[in-house]
Amino acid sequence: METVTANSNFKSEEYFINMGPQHPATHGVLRLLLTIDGEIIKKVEPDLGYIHRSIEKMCERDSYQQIVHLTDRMDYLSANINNEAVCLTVENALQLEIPDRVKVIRTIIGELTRISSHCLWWGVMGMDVGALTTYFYGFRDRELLNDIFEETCGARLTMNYNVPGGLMFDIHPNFVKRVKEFITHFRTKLPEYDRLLTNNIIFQKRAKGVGVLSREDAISYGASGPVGRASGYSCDVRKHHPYSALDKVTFNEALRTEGDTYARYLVRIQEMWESMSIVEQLIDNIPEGEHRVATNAVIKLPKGEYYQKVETARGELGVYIISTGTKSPYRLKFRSPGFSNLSLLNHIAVGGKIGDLVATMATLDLVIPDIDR
Amino acid sequence: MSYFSDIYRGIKTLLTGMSVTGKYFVTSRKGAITQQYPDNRETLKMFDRFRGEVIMPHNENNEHRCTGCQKCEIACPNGTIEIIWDRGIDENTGKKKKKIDQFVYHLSMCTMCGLCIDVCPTDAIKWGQNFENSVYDRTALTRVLNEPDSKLQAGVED
Amino acid sequence: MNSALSITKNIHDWLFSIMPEAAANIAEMVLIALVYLGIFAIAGLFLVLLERRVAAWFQLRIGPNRVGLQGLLQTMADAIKLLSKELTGTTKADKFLYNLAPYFVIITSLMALSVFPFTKEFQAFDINIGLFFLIAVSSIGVIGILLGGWSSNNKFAMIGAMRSGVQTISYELSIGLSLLTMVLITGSLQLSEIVEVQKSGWLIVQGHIPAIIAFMIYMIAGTAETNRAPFDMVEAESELGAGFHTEYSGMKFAYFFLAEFINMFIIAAIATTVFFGAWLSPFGITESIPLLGVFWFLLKALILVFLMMWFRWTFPRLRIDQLLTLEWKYLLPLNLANIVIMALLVWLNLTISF
Amino acid sequence: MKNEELQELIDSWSPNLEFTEEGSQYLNVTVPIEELHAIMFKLKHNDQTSFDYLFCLSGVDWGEELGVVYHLESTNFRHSLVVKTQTAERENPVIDSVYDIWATAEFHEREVFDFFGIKFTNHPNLKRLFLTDDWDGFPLRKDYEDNINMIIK
Repeated sequence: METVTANSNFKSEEYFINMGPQHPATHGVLRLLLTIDGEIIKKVEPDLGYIHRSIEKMCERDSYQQIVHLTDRMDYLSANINNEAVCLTVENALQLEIPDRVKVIRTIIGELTRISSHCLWWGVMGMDVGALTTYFYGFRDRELLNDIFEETCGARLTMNYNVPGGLMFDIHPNFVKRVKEFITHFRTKLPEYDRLLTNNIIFQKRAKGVGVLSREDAISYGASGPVGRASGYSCDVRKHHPYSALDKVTFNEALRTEGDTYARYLVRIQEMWESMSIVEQLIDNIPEGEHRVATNAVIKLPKGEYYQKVETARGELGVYIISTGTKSPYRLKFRSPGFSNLSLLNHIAVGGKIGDLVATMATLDLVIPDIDR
Repeated sequence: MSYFSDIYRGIKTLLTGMSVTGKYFVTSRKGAITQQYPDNRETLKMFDRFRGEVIMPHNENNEHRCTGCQKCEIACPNGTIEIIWDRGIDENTGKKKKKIDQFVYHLSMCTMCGLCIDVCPTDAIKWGQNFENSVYDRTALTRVLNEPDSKLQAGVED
Repeated sequence: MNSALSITKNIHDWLFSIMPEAAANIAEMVLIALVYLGIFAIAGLFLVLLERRVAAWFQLRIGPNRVGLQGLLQTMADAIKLLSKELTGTTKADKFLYNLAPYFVIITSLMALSVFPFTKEFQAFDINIGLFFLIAVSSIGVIGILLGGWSSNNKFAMIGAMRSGVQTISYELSIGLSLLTMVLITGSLQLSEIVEVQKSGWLIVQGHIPAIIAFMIYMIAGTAETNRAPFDMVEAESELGAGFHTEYSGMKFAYFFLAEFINMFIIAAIATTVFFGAWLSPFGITESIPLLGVFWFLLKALILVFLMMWFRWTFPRLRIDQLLTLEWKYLLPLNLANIVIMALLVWLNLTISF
Repeated sequence: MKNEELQELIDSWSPNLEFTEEGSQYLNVTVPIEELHAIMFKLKHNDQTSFDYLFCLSGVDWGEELGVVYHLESTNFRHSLVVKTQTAERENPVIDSVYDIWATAEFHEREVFDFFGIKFTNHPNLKRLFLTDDWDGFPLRKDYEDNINMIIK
């Protein structure tokens, strides 16, 4: 009897812990308010806004050309795809006929951006589960891509290469050669990723069955990109609403049904293969032609509402423009993929351990400026 | 039995992983990706299109191509460019004409978006490849791009 | 005091000639302590450097190569920098325990260092329960970690410390049992005796299959014991920030940091002594030069240290429950079975010896 | 389902809906604020519409009144619909939360609350998401003024 009373005196209590805003696993300035019972997560509440720059408000005073460069600073890892999204919206609204050359180049650079983003993600994913070396291998390959971007666009990260009406300038003469070199190089390196991390027994134990998201929840939470596709929800904008030259290429949508961390991981790895195949299909036949169609110096969209979705490396980015016919949008809303993906973190992380939370967050692939905008 | 096959499989995957890093350990001298900046300053060359800073090229007669049309100032999203202009007398025609007094460029505010260079009708400004812009005082980043006593190159019209 | 170094026989005689016996004994002990402290500091610093260079090479980098020749003085510079840093701490910390913790950690690893037979003569303290002493002492270090994590009044540090407690208690078993497997062959816990037995073949050869299994288990448990990746639950950078030493700065942090590397060396040195014949040269090729024993000992230990670094820079981290699963469901049963096999081998005289 | 069929079907649910396709690539339906939750519930759970994916929820300041725009898509039929609603006034705008229909609305509604000050009834956790709790005003409203942080061209 005595032991029983002793046990009941030993009261266990949930406690509260601040993860972030300066925490290595939050990849920036995300702050998570965790309620923990020992090691078990009871509740995750994200606290946002540490780098909110109010891009949507700034867009309401900027011209359409200027808006493009702000989107670089949202999801900086897929900067070029963000640029493309705004340009496509404006071009559709103006009903501009975009040359095929521009479409193909945009698609190639977009897919390369996706590979580069996934390379970084892979490195960071490894680091989050404790394998520090992956970070450098991921960055080594990403660096080659950044060099290609730098040679053509002039910048490595915030490229601002797209303008409404086409591209700011034509591709560099070396572009095609270097992209081909990269693809050959990366085809030998990607299997190495599998040997180092994917097949590793510790990693598989860490990832399998962790942070499971069902298909219904994925749709309800608005999950998109690899997060949604790992739950068996076919949500690739490139398949369902093809834009630029994506209707000319064939590729498989990476789909898995498990919905756990490992599935999200595998989807991204497969996406790298698919992106490489898309680039290979297009790189040899970039059509000749203009790289830009002339637009008015002051672009005024006709009165109306325009919505354009594109698939960034993180998922579905939506650009919603309400125009009243002036040089700036009346209201511009970015539906960012990270924002919706973050909202399901509480749903899938509860019940796991702290280590699981970190692994789950790594596969959500959050980019905080994308969430904060 | 799956207990032992698990152990065997586990050890095998671990050794495969070690072989990957081990291979790089052995060949690390060749494959090192470290850039030893600033030791490699001499050999470090940026790409032609690299966006380091906005510069205004002058020719040997100390002439630039900027007519002071202010299109770049309007195109700039964040007020990086300020053009201080006044009216001068054109030597050939004798008419009053806009000319730049100072082309002020705040590098500290520049986001390298390239809209000013894209919009310039006379190619007066372009990208410089210099990236070593660290200074102790932020005001040193505000620059006047046109040289003192420089003037507009003849024949440049917007 | 039979444990005195006979290498320093001259110093020994000289000390006893100039002062009374009691004073000479104390002076000698202080002298030995200082020598070991020196070894400790230098070994710690260069192990840190080694780790950084090795990590760099695994990761396609160059590593520190600026301070001194090929960066040899880099860690010295770091240590001096850490010395000059402000010692910060939390106001609500338990000051006494908070300040005590780093010394706990560093003194235990220093104590363990004293029993290793670097050569036949170069051994400060050859007690008859040597192996037992090593295991006992090396597990005291976790008290320092627990104290540090608990007293610094930081929840991340607390989680780290608790994990460390769980981890050390579990893996202590495997370390002990795997070494016990080898003790079955030697029949002695005294380290000099263990080395003596290995003159007819290193124990990993003598005990062949069970010895190799015991060695693998020992390396896994040893890595866990030092709290290094893939078992770095205590620090778990991406989960807990810095774990138990979150609130430590300056030299106190450096103590924790150095102790980690010394512990790694100790684990490697135990393995060297028990499995790979300590200072014995392979096939006795340099038996005529006893001083080279130090070289062989360090070489073997450093190879094992390198192996542990290789683990660290390749593998992801385990989760805390998987860590326990590994120990209680895999290592421990295997270990117990292994002991039985080894006992049978010894009983049936199936060990290999030359 | 085609836009016309959708319009026909949804129109039969309530007499107070307005449809338009002008100036937009989607079918737009304007719903009175009182019927919003009921209509939304039907839009998701009706077998023929089955709008299970709310991909964008934006607040808009229409000048006189505040509005919310919901972009819906069906993952089965791949048809889309834009639902709009408007509050009666600026001072105390209240709209029913659709959090119980689409879980993603929880965060998006908090964002709208943060920037437009629209209160969503039945929302489980309606508090500022990006801004601090003591922030004065709602930044994305057109009449918001902040002379220190905002640069007006």
